[in-house]
Amino acid sequence: MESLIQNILNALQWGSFYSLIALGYCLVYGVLSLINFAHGDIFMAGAYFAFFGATFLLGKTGVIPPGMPGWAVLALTIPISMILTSALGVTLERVAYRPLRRKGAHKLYVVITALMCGLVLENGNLALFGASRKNFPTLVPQIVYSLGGVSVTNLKVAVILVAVLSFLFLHYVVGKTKIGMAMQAISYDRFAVPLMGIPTDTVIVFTFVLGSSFAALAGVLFAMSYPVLDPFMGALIGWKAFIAAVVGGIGSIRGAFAGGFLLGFVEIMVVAFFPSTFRDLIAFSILLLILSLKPTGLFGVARRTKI
Amino acid sequence: MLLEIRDLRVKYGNIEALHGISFHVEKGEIVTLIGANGAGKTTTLHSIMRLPPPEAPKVLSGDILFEGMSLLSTEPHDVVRKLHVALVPEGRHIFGNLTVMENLTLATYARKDGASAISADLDRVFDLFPRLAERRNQRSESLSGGEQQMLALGRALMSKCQTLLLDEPSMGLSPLLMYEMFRTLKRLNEQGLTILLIEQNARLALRFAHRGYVLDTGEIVASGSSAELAADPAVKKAYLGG
Amino acid sequence: MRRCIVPLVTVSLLGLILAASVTDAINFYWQSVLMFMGINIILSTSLNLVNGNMGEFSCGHAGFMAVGAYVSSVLAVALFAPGGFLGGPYLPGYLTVFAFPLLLLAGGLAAAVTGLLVALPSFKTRGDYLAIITIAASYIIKSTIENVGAVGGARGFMGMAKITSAMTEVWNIPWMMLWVFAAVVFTLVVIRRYVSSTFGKGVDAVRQDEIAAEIMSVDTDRVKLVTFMLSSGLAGIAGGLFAFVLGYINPGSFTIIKSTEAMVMVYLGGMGSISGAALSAVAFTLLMEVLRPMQVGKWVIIPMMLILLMQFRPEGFFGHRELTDIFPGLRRLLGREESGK
Amino acid sequence: DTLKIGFNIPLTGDIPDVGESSKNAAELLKKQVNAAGGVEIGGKKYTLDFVYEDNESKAESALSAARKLITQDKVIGMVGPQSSKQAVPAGETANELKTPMIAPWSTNPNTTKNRPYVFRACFLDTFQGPVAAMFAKQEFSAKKAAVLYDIASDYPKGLAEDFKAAFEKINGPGSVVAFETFTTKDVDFSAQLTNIVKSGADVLFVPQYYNEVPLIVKQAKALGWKNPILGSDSWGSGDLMGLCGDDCKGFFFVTHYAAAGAQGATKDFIDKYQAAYTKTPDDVAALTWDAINLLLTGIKNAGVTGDVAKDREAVKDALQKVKDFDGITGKMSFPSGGDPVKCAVVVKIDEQGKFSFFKSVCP
Amino acid sequence: MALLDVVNLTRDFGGLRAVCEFETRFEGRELLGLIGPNGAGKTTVFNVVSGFYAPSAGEILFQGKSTAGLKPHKVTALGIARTFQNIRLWFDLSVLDNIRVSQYYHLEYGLWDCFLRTERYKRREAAIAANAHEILEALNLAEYAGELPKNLPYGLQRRVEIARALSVKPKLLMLDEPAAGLSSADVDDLIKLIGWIHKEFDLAIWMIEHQMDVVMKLCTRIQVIDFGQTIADGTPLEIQANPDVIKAYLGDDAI
Ligand SMILES: Nc1ncnc2c1ncn2[C@@H]1O[C@H](COP(=O)(O)OP(=O)(O)OP(=O)(O)O)[C@@H](O)[C@H]1O
Ligand SMILES: Nc1ncnc2c1ncn2[C@@H]1O[C@H](COP(=O)(O)OP(=O)(O)OP(=O)(O)O)[C@@H](O)[C@H]1O
Ligand SMILES: [Mg+2]
Ligand SMILES: [Mg+2]
Repeated sequence: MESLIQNILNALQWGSFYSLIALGYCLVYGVLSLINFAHGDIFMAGAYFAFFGATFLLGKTGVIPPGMPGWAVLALTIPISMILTSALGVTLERVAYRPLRRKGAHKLYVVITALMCGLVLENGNLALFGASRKNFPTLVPQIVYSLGGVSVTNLKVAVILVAVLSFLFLHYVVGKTKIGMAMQAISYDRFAVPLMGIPTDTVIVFTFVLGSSFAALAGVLFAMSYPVLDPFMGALIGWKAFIAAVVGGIGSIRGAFAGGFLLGFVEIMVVAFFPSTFRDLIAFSILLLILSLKPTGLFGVARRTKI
Repeated sequence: MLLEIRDLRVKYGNIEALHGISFHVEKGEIVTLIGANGAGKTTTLHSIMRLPPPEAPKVLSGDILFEGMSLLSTEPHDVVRKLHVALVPEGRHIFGNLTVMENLTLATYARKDGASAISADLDRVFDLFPRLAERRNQRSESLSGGEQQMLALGRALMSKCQTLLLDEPSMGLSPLLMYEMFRTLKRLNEQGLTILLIEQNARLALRFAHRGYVLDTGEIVASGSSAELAADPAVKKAYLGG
Repeated sequence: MRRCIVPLVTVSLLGLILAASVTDAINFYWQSVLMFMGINIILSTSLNLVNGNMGEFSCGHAGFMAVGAYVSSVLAVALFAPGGFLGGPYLPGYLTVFAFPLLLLAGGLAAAVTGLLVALPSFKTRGDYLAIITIAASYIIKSTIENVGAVGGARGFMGMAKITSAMTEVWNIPWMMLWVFAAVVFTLVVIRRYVSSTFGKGVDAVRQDEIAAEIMSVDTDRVKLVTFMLSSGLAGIAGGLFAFVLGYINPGSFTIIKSTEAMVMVYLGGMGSISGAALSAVAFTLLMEVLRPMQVGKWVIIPMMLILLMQFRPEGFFGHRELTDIFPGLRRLLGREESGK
Repeated sequence: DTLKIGFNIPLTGDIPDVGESSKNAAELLKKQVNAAGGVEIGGKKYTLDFVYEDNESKAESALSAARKLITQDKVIGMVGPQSSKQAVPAGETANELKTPMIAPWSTNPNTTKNRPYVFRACFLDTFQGPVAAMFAKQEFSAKKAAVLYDIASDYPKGLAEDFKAAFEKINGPGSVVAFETFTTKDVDFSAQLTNIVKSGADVLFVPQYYNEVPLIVKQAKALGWKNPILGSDSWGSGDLMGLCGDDCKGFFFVTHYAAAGAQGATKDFIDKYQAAYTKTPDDVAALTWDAINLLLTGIKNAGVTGDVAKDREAVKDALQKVKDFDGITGKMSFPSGGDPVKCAVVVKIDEQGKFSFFKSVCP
Repeated sequence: MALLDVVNLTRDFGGLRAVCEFETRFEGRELLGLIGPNGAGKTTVFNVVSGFYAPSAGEILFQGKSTAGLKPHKVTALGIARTFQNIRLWFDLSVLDNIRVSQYYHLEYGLWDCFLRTERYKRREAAIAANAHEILEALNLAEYAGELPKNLPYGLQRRVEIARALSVKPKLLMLDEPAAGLSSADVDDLIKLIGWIHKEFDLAIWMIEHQMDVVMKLCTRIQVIDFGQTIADGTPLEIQANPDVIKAYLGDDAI
């Protein structure tokens, strides 16, 4: 029983990361119908930006004097990482995706470009900063609360909370604001969007800013929870988060959120009760089962074609 | 002069679609462009709206003037929000994943006037097309063809435009609605709306418009008042049908 | 006369390569590169059927490859390897020469059946949903292999080298080169015949407008099923060859990375173009080898080159065209009249 | 004239530090030898020419790299791959192409099994596993042990099984109360660790690489693990302390040599290495150093004729005859095939974060 | 036995009844019109008959056999072909290939024939190509056989779509607003074409159209629906004079 509760907490934390990353996938997909395969690596970049930001602020680079308290460093690191990561996301959009869109390239070519951008980010990082792993400094001391055999840390609680709040925020933005409506409109028919007086590119850039900054947020939290950073840290979790987003119903914010937690739960519970080698096997079989019962995912709506 | 096209040449990829056309629209006028399929009518409207490639053409030479100012470096959304031009595009291009109501709301994206003006316009659209009011919460992709056309028109009317470009607005509408629509447009024109109309039913278009131009494979081959064009035997033979 | 050109060229090319290999004019390393090139050609042209012609987005090609690789090598080792597991050998070594194509086909068949299982959900979903069905399927395949201890689980499976050396004992020629070459020819012929038939044109129709295809009498489910199975079966054959060329396989070799490589080759060449896919497989393999000394740099340069290429040719090298469309002279030479012209 | 030696090492991929260390050690040795004019063989000086091939820490790349080194670069012998995941398949190719290969760091028995051309410079898992089990028993008086390992990698899997067998032999069947697995590249071990904490084990054995250990240790502590954690030789490589920080202090691991407090040739190597790269050489560096020297010894003993195939054959024969080779990680002989007989060291991570010698265990 | 017998057809979308107890009957080779206000349910009737939607209630009998549960391609194979309100050609297949693919049901060879290029394969492919050429010839499209439909003007695309529908050798051809988007001159051609096809190909035609000259000139009988229900049924003259129809649909053309 205790270990069940413990594992539920574990799953909530792990699912939070899937959810946060899936939300970013979902935002970009929701607007451009583009599977932004670079998103996992944008998440990685977020973690690295946070790493550099934090070591800089902690005074390890010698530019500013050491001695800033950990919580202040964290409070500054998060926005720094979010801004830099957004800049990265927007750069990708400007340099790689937008020209292709302008040329009317097939959607899948943009997807492949995204995949390539991801590879460049991963390996560029490796080439630039070398192969050694980076250790994310401990900014806020970890406090372990033990409640009758169940251990919770302050970090775990924070991660879960952030994921839920991010979801609520994005849900509001996409569902209830005019710019959110514009985002949905772009996904359906980009041609007619400027006819409504909507600056398409601005909305798209806004989307990338939103998606990337939430990836950065996930990156910071991830780096704090799993403080060994490596250039490929975003690849696997990125793919899986994408799968989670699709199972939730790609393009739907609710779906991405639910899908992320679903995957987190299945993975943790499989490992807890079966040999861990069955994890992918069982997790993905369950997801496939869901998709074959509900082909558009949990919350997705099929694009119906009127003939 | 509200809108003037000067010697406009445009191309899609490597294919020139307009070979230097010139025409103009005065404020408060209804002008129609008629011509066979593929003559370049839609291309002209897309050029005026400054829509980006690949769907829209690239300007090779010539100029598009709006109240004397060149539009060539204007962004399409600025054509809508700053110059108050609206286009009802060929093929409707409604946002199928949004409901009817959301489609109409989105059209007010650039509007700065208050909620009451917007809701008055909404009432006007629903008056004209009661069917839309019935379907207001339906995802618009499942509307029937004609209903989608109504929505496309309604959207343009919601944007508080002063110049309206219409690309085959009657396509797929029932005769009753088509006449109703033209009557409404006429009324709006009397209230000051300028209209540039493309219509396959040339006879109808010439009945409705003040002036007209005949476009043939990217060139203007005839122009004049509607009555003149309707009486021109060459035009009659080629475009008005038997 | 014209009809003979293609077979003639093919046979003399094979002779040339074999001769060069036997005399060590191209050393073992470059022989392997050539063989991987052939394997990549099969991979990319087969994936091209689904991703190019059918316009689906399958990201799990490596999974089918894994099925083929494991089935054919496990069968081979069980049947022929001296001291192989399952208490073999059951058949004398010289039979390998004849049995090898059958082993490959068995792998291909197994992969095709797996493809069938993946294709079934594709009747309901399309596009990006299918993308994850295929990814998930490839994860499931990989995970399943990892859980089968008898074939080495995650640690991989070996022993295929014994089969290839058994072949050379019969006759000392670079057998694997021969098999790869034959498989490439087989693949290209099968795919070309498929897509140029009216049956295969149905695939294009499904891509462009599935609803119209269904209503215009195309049995879209069947088309999708057959195409999927054909594509995954060929990938299985490629997997079998991969296993024997390498002499060692492990589930980690068949990850998303491998699928990504296959996708890159398809889109580099141009969706739906067989010659594009084949040529880009050649180019890609060479590039990977030539840039090997750059180490990490390779994985920065290659994607960068691709990104740049996409900017200049957003439809891949060949677009939707074939080599014969670009050089009409070639078509005349091949004596192939394009239907409809 | 030159002697061409190939290196099949993971410069990119999962454990790049391992590749870097290997390359560092090799470069150091090359500079030293070439500065002295080269190695003298049969009265002639040969300069060293090292070819580094990246195996991306992938099995099939290790194979291709081996093929390339052997058939394209025509090296006389090959050093590496380092981890068993690559060394096991690459060994097959080297053996088949009749080229001597020395895997410095691969402890899995299969690497050299039935392969006359394949050697290694380290002890085996079948030795290391029992050493760890004994140590757990003696030092912590552990009756119940837990293991967490990567099932998808040869080295941890083999070692975990060897440890389990040895521990259960000492403490009776079922005394390994949790035998939890994960897969390469996992970062979250919370579910496994929850089981381990619940199992009530006295010690946790983690035969994992330096990049995974910090995550495991930290998560274990967050989930309430308070008992000792015992590691294997893979802890010693790379930047373990830089990644793990205070969390790893006080734990023990089995390894090939202890840098802190070394003497003689070992100290000499450590000093030079530190001077060149400003860091303490890890066991991979040390073992690579030994492996190269081993190979050079073999070449010296065999002599060089210029016919690569003949030389390779001769080097293999010479290597099999090597006795009491005095390496910086200990004395080595090859009485039975490619596996050396040598001692293991247990190291404690002290309060300064140094790997200090704790005790030595010999076969 | 009637060619097509639609009995009591109803189709709901959620709470919306798009088609309500619709009935029609083709005795032989008639040319019927189906008209009605926008959203009346005309296209939905076509969709149900062509098997794209399942009926919520009612039955469709084609040559006496029910089409219930048949997939669209099976329905088409029975001899019901259609065109679409918005053109749905395969725009990146040549015109000829468009026509070839739509004879899919008449392939009569298997996958192995295709791989092995058997005699049967060659014979069938030749027959299919010949048939395609014949149809293109008949519709004056021969010169465009190698073109991609996306490069053709709208009027020709409509014509290709009709050619494609004809290539399945239908007994009933359903045309959904064939004149939409055509210029006045093209409309005249279309009227002639449909009339000619009706005679020449010996088939029944069922047509939805909002342009009254087309319907009135061509149809022998016209059925008018509104809100999914039939409000009138008769000859063109009767319909034009029917006050209900004028009120709901025709209106008066004073601008
Ligand atoms: N996106 C495009 N890409 C390439 N060529 C195009 C494109 N759109 C139109 N064209 C070509 O430009 C020419 C003019 O087309 P346009 O659509 O302007 O004609 P139109 O007069 O509006 O015809 P219709 O009556 O059919 O609407 C045609 O030859 C057409 O093939
Ligand atoms: N898939 C669907 N889901 C929900 N409602 C639908 C769907 N398809 C059609 N409808 C509704 O059913 C009604 C009938 O649609 P239908 O397309 O049959 O009209 P129609 O008679 O063809 O009209 P038009 O002349 O405008 O093409 C419309 O009000 C439409 O909104
Ligand atoms: Mg037009
Ligand atoms: Mg309709």
